[in-house]
Amino acid sequence: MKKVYLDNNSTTPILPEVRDVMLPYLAEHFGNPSCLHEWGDPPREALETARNQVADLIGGAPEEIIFTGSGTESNNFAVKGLAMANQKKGKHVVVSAIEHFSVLNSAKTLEKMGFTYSTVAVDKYGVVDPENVRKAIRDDTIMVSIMQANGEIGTLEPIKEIGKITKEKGVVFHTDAVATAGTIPLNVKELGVDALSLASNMFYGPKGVGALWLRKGTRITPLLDGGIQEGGRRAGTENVAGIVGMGKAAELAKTHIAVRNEHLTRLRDRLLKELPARISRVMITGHPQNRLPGHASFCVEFIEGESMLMLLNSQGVAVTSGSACTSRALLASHVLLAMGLPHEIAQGSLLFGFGMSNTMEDVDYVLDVLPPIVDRLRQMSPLYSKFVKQSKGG
Amino acid sequence: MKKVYLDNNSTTPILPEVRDVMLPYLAEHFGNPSCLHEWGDPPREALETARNQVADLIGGAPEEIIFTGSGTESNNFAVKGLAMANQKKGKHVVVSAIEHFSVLNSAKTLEKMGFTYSTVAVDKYGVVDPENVRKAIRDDTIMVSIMQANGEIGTLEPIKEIGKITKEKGVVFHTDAVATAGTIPLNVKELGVDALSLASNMFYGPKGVGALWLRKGTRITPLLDGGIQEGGRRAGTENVAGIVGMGKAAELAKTHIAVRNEHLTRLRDRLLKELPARISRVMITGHPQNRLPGHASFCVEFIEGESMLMLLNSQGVAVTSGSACTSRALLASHVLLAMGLPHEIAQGSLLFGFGMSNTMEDVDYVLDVLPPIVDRLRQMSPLYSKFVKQSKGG
Amino acid sequence: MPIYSEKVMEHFMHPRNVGEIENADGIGEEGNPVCGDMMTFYIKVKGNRLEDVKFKTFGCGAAIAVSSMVSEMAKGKTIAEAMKITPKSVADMLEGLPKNKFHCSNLGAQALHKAIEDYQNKQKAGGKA
Amino acid sequence: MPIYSEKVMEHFMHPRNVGEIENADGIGEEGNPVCGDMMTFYIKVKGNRLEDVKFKTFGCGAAIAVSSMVSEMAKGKTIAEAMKITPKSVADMLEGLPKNKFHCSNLGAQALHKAIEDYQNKQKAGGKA
Ligand SMILES: Cc1ncc(COP(=O)(O)O)c(C=O)c1O
Ligand SMILES: Cc1ncc(COP(=O)(O)O)c(C=O)c1O
Repeated sequence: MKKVYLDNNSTTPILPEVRDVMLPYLAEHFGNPSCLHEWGDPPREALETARNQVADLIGGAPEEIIFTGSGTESNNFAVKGLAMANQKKGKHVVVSAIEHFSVLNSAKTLEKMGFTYSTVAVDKYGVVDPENVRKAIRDDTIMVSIMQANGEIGTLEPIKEIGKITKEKGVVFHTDAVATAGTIPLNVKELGVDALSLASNMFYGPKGVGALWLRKGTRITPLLDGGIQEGGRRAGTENVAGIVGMGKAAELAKTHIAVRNEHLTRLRDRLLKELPARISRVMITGHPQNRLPGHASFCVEFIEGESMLMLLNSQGVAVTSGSACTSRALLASHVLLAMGLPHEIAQGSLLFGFGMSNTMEDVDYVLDVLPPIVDRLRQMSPLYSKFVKQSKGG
Repeated sequence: MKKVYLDNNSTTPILPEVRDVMLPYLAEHFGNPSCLHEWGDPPREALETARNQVADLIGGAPEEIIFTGSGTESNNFAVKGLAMANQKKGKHVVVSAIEHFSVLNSAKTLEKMGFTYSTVAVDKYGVVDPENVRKAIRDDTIMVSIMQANGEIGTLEPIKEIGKITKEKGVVFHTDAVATAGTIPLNVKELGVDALSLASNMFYGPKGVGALWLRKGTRITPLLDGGIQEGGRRAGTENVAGIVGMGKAAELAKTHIAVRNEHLTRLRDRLLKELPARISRVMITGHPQNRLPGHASFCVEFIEGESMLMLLNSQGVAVTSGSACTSRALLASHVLLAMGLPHEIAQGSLLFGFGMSNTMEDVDYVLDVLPPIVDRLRQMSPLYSKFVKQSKGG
Repeated sequence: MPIYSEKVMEHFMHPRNVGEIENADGIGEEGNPVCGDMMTFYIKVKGNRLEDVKFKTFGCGAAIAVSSMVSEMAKGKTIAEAMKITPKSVADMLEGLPKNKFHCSNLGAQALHKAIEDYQNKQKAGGKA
Repeated sequence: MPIYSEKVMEHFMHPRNVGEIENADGIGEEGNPVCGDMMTFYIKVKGNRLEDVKFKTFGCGAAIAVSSMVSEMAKGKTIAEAMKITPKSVADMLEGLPKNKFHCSNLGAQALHKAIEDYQNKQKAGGKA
């Protein structure tokens, strides 16, 4: 059967070039980078190479890169660590309603520790209005954390504009760039942020490695206390092989980002255009144009995401959904709800994440197999029969 | 030149069998274990296999294993997470004076958050007296964290006896088993602990993976907030390849632990016996018998550890030291000082960590090359000339 | 997709008794789209037996498999027997459901019972009981 | 071991002027074992020049390399010239020292200056100045 992986928003495959550079660090170069003898040299040098590669990807300086174990860790570290380090100035932080749970739940943890936070709403495309961020900033606000793009709806946020406001107001600005770093060109200086989270597995690197870029001079309280790794800001023996892989993936991303995006955008645009043409009552979620290059997302009315996902899987197609049934907590996507979608529409969520190995044929395949799947599920759906009866009745 | 790696306390090589099982998860099985489509199946199943393997190693249940990014993360998670989850009962914790910095500094962080902690002293061998733990437990004590063995001096602690006391007193007991899990046979039930930290790279697994075993029913506050990975207790996309490697390493450790230890103990005992016989004024640090199987540690008087380490390195031998000069913070080992050693003796610290690939020839090689190195440095040492002059004078 | 048992997958891929019954003797609806799953059961009663059972379901794989299984278990049974079908017995017949899905997708028995109650209420109203 | 420059390594592996000078004209000691490094410098003065310089050092690789470099830099210099040797100039000659080691292992210049002061004090005391 044809196999079409369209879940590059969840994780990307690891490029062979990336895997190859990792292997020596799982073999002869197994040493601990903190060690002074010669077994420590290759891993220590490899960490510095990777630090340079990741810094280069985002226009930062190598000493501003702190390697972590995931995008989630980077976000926890940033949100909690920046708040803790600045708590003498105030105890209020601002986040958007559509942040990843690693940011939202970190804000909730801060709340338990005596901080408060405000949530900035989004419009129907999931866009944060910078003026709403300005309004949310109070005298005791110390930090703003707004993501650069949401992985579920692909919408790009006006980070530069928000950065101007945070600068003017003198509050620290963190952006979760897990969905964007390595995917779209970005430069920390142009963005005007103070901290930025990345995850390796979003750009063809290994899972279990992330990084936090932290502007020189920005104070942060460590999340992981212990030894002096990462300049004392993130303790623990380093995941050397993983970091090496992230570095290589960053280098490749920087080199190929334009070519990649041209390809991804073509696939995405065709799906965004054709799917609503071939299936009735399908809506695009997120911003129709201003979105991640390989990202197409929809809500299909009257049916539920998991069952679509499972039937697509039975046809060899991997996608994901923001439906309640696909979340282990069984809650509908907070992102779709924040955009004002009613629950029954949000349940029909379907996400496509194109990657470098996808082709236009893959898009055609989806356009072939999905309509009958939707049909079949609608034939089973009590909501659809009600709709049909009402339409006939009306 | 002969190459002799004797720094298995810092990190062990990765076994080829371990690396081999990791590779598919850096290639075709790159999927995200949280995903419902078929790309999610192999990694999800692999995580469960690894969870069983790690649980088996320590006599726990698979659902009691939480994978983390390092021993340091496990310790931070345990110390902070258990304290946070129990703070309604009290705000006092007990640690030993020789804990790893990931425990000690976590206790300091708790202090900043309104907790207090007491430090239990050790004797000249680095042994914690369980009765001192009993004395340190107050009405408001909620947790005790005492390591099973210290990586610097190899001394094994009376965890079982301490476990009886914590049980009697009704306080949660965490042990840092980073130096012991996978190295000596251990069983969480026999130890009577509630939480136990492990690190993969200490038993021939990859770096950047650890685990926390948490007794069923023990409440803990997450360190990493976010998604529902690891039962909601440790968010973030999993380091699948690393976890798979840790699992395999755990399985191999369990199978081979007796054979390994017989080998390691022979090497260690010869070095412990011969080094003080061949070099004057050398003392063994840590307990002479009751110590980690592959662990030999000494203080060489009148000279400093880093320069010994560097000269050994020039002869192809990798060791480490607890001297101030080898720590990036330039502080003498808190462990050696806690055992009552004066600074100038602690500076002469030298640690040997034998591994499976070492042979008796390696011991002989060290016994050959180290005495002239010590001689050479003593000839340079003003402390040694003073000693010689005093001896002559006396 | 081994979060589901083979039995669940089989029923999901080939659900039995999908559809509506025109002029059904009883209709029962359970759940709502907010919680993610919604099921409507239709029954045709002859004598004291469920001569026909059909359903429509909006929901996840488990919800569809549960509906299918319930319809199969109920069809041909007496009303008293059908009232003994429980979420637990349905889950058992399906060789287990994921823990987190047990409550939310396992509404089939309730929907069936509602359809039977609907039938019984109609009987009462119609004076036939 | 690339935390040290090649120059540091070279001086560490082959330190110059190790030893004591019997009946030295000046002796200077700096540092102590608590901070990890301790150096003793011995000088022999002829006319206004450091005819001989020797040292003993307890300490890390950097401390030994620093001592060796200082001894080499000082030997043959006039006292005024030797007093101009600074930690910075020593580190520069060694092609850099690790940042965290700059202060603690870089005591060579001070120890040398102390030896010179010791010589000068003795001169004063002896009435020769
Ligand atoms: C006893 C002990 N605990 C914790 C750690 C920290 O482990 P890691 O560096 O893997 O985070 C170490 C590391 O050497 C250790 O020896
Ligand atoms: C925007 C965003 N932030 C953070 C994360 C968390 O990353 P990780 O799962 O690697 O910890 C994700 C994951 O999908 C994401 O999309």
